[in-house]
Amino acid sequence: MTEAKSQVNPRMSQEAIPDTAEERVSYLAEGHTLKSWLTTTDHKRIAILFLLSITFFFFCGGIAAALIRLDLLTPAPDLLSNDGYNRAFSLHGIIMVWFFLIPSIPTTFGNFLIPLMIGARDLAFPRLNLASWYIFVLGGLATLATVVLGGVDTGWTFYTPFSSTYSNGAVFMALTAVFISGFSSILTGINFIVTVHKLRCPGMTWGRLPLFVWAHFATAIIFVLATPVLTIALVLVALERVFGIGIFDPRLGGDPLLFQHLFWFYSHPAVYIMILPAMGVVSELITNAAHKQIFGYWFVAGSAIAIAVIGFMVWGHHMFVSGQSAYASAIFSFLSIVVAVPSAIKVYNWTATLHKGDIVIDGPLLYALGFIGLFTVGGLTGLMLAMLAIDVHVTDTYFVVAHFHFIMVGGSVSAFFGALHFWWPKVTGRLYNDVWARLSAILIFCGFVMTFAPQFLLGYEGMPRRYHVYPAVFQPLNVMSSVGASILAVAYLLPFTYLFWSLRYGKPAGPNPWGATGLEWTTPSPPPKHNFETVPIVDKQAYCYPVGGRGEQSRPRTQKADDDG
Amino acid sequence: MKAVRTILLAWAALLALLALTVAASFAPLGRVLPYVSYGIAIAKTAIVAWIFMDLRKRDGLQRIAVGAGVVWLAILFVLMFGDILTRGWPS
Amino acid sequence: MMGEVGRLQPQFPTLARQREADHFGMLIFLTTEVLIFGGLFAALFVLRAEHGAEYVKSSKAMHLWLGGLNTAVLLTSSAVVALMVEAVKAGGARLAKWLLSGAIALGLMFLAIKFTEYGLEYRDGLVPHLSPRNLHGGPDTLFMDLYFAATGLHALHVTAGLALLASLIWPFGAAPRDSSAVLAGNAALYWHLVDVIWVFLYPTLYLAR
Amino acid sequence: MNLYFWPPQASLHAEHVDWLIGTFGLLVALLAAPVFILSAIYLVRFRYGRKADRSQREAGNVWLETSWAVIPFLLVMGFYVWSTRIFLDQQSPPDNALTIDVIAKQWMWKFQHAGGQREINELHVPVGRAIRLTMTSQDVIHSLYLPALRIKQDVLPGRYTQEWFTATDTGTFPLRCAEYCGTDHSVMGGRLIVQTPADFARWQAQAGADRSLAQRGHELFDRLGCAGCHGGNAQGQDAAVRAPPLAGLYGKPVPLADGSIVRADDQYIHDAIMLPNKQVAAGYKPIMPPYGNVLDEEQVTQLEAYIRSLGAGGGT
Repeated sequence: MTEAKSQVNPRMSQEAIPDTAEERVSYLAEGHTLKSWLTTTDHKRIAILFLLSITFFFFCGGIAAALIRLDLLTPAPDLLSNDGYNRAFSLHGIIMVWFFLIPSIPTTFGNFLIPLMIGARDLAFPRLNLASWYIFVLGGLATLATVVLGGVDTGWTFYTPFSSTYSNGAVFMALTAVFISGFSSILTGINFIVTVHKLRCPGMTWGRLPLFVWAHFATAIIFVLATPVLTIALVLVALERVFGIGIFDPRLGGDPLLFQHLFWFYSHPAVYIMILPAMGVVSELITNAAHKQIFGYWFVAGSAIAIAVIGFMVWGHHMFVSGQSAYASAIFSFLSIVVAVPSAIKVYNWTATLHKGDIVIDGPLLYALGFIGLFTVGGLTGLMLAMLAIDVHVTDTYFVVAHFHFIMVGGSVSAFFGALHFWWPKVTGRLYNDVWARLSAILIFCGFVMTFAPQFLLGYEGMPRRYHVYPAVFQPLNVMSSVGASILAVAYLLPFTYLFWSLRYGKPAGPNPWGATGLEWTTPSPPPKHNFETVPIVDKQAYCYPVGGRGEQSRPRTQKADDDG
Repeated sequence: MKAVRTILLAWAALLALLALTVAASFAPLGRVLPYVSYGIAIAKTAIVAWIFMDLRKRDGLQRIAVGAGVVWLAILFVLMFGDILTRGWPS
Repeated sequence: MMGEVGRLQPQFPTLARQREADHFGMLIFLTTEVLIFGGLFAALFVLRAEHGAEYVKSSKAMHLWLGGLNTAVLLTSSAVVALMVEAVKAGGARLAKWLLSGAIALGLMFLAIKFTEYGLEYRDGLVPHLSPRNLHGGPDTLFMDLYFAATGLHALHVTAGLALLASLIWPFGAAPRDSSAVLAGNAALYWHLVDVIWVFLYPTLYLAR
Repeated sequence: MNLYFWPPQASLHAEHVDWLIGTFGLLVALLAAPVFILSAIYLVRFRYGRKADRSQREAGNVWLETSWAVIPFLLVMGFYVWSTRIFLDQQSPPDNALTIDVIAKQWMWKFQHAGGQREINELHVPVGRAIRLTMTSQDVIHSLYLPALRIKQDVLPGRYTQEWFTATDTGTFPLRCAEYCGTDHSVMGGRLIVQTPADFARWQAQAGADRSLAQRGHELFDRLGCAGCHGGNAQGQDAAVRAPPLAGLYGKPVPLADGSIVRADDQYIHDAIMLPNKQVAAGYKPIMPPYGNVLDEEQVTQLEAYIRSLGAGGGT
């Protein structure tokens, strides 16, 4: 009886494992066959598989976005027909939400870094992690099947009774695709929660967890508690579409608002799934660039959990004009203001972190500052939308389109690129040219602002969303937005040039090119299969940078700096 | 063997509650009936969770994991019915 | 897959921690199941709130006694599974195997009763599309739609639970005395959840007066 | 305020909303300013390699952090109260409002005036008068959006939603559909034409309305044979089947079979026609056939106008 319980894993014991070559082989070099990649249970390899998949879907969604912006250059339906445009924006929505933004940071950097950051050898359920990738790819294939079958024209919101009775697109296939990708989220969520609870190394208390891990813990809570309600909502719409059951069909006595309640109960927490990991990344980037302890650790960590919990109580602000009762709208409006407070705390704390810092302005920091700037504008316009009287005028217009793109593209995608640049040396073992990184960050920022800032004005002037043919008075701002979109498209291609170049010609990065604190920087880059030779013991706070500012060792760090260093 | 006795006891209690809920549906309770039948259902669930699913021996973390589902459903129902039941009210 | 459960995985420091993780993971999965059915209950409660009279009229047309019998069958099966877990912990592999077969038999009985009930409803003309004789296209059709959606999804989960329980029979012969009964425990947890869902489905669908 | 890009304001409500977003925008700018300004200052002052006082670096200050959480919250709550009041006022039309029925159909708007005038994609209204739009949809969810009046309201199938405004400026303003409703969602718009009372009266005359809405409803009432059960006169006794009398029904409380009391408003009459078993009147058997797929929303509106006119006097 006792023998089974106290069996201790030899690998985890403190005495060093013989420093054999086999141990030091990097996870990348461990096996080159396709089979070794497709049947791996190593969290680092699965992160790479996810990175490749979501990049593919990022470009699919990007093509749809390019079609939309090109078509909107002119008020008349020149490039696409009405149906074509409806299919383009629906596809853009579905792919970008479920196949890029929701999995973006958690499944790539979350998978790669959480075990490394908490001193574990892998996630709690490696096989579930691989299953999550396969389910994600299956969902992706179903989405491509939707495109082949004629596309879907219900928008990513699938509002009934249009999606269930009146739409003639491949709605059932689209519902199946999103239904399948939901399970990929649930498995990732379960994996993260159990790993953070059960696999922290000795000394890694909750108070010493990196904020990246806190943010992903909060995201995992939303994954697990929100996705099932989306699953049942999609099943009910699919049943109504295939068998004509009338749950949302008013002719049978059903209530179309029931679908909106179930859908937004998932979809608002889903936007927090998209932003919380990005906040985790920014906390890491800001503290490293400032080389200083985060300002108010427990406030920032606590506000991540607060966003996750209160995020479930605000969905009604999507339904202020949808026929929801005035009193419920007033309650949801109040709760939407309460949920904005934790975000404000985070932004002010990041700014305070820069105070008395030792700041090196490099690629990742520019992305982080881009995040803070754009997320602040996005968040505050969100507060405006929470105001009932303003929302009645601007909901379902381009004001809302601008608001959520400021947060999702300006915020979450900038942080994704910031994470890509910050941990690139650790993931690939190569340094890249930082000048190019800064240039691409600035170009993305400018392209973004030029694309989406005009849309605030378009929205307030009264141009509704999803409008393919619009009055000529809106054309100038639409042209400006489309020009900005072309700059943004080019700017997004830029990082892939010098990052791929660095794979071949980049100087090998040492274990800690940025002089950062965090267990992932104590392993060689790229780290070996089992992450740590001996399980580390943590005895310091999360971001204990040397108080005397930046030591010589950690400056200069990047490729460019090395040439002239 | 104490565990077997508690399980059998719990089983008997569950069947008794089942009989009670069926009987309650025939009693002329009118508008109170839903609260009674769901109260009994919650009691049955408590027995199944506490004894069959062994929540009594599990630590706080696992109880939170089980309770979270119920709490989140409560959030959905309370706020959704906050809308549905107050739709007709004149503002 | 079965054999590996007892072995210590490389990423866990001790076997005890690995078992805690498995149990914790299973409980979180059960929470997602609760939320899936929660959406269905939301649809049922909205139907009752908006069409109370029709809802009660349709609920009265259900076969109350068959539903009650089914609830008793599932509660008993849940108790037997709980006994099986105790037997596994106490090491009585043979007793555990018998209890497990009993629980599976009860589960199959539940499905049998359920499908006879579907047959009766077909004969009564209460099935939308197939035999809507007694349904006149309003909220009562909606009630029957939700009835079939909810009990259908639940029957699916009963089948999955039975498969999980059946998968336990094979290793019982070989598995050493397993004090914490991880796999048996998880299968039992799933079965208890399926039972709890029916405990709520029964008054919602059958006893609305 | 007629800046180049600012939408025209055609009602008092529009000015309130503009003042609200203007002043709230100011507060938002004030809340965001410290983030941008301080970040810029710190980036310059504490740059690597610059001499600066980096001693006593604080890792947190509970009071400071609580303050910048609570103070913005309280400031925003002030605007919450103001905004909710404007919203609640915008949700409750005055009783003397001129009611116009709106039926939204896949990709057109139909307006039915009480006087019988019918318009498609165009709405003529008198200036300075409270107008109440009672709206329902024939198929999917649409949304009647009047940007110049800063109001929008989804139009749901099978349910009446309402929207009201008092236009203060005459002129022609855009009218658009704001809830995605299919292929021609972006083409489903029209014009709101606000006229002086004189022009509006002239338009009403020449709009060629031979029969008022209520009279059209009365013809439909007879053609469908409703009189068979509901009887021509007020008592409804001599009708072949016992059915609730309709005279004087509109607006009165109606006791239902399940014991609750409901006010006989548009929604009750609409459901009584389309889903008769939903709210059966007390003392009557649920034997009325559903007209769900017999009548379209326009005809239901006409029947309601007729029943409303019954309420005024005896049976006409």
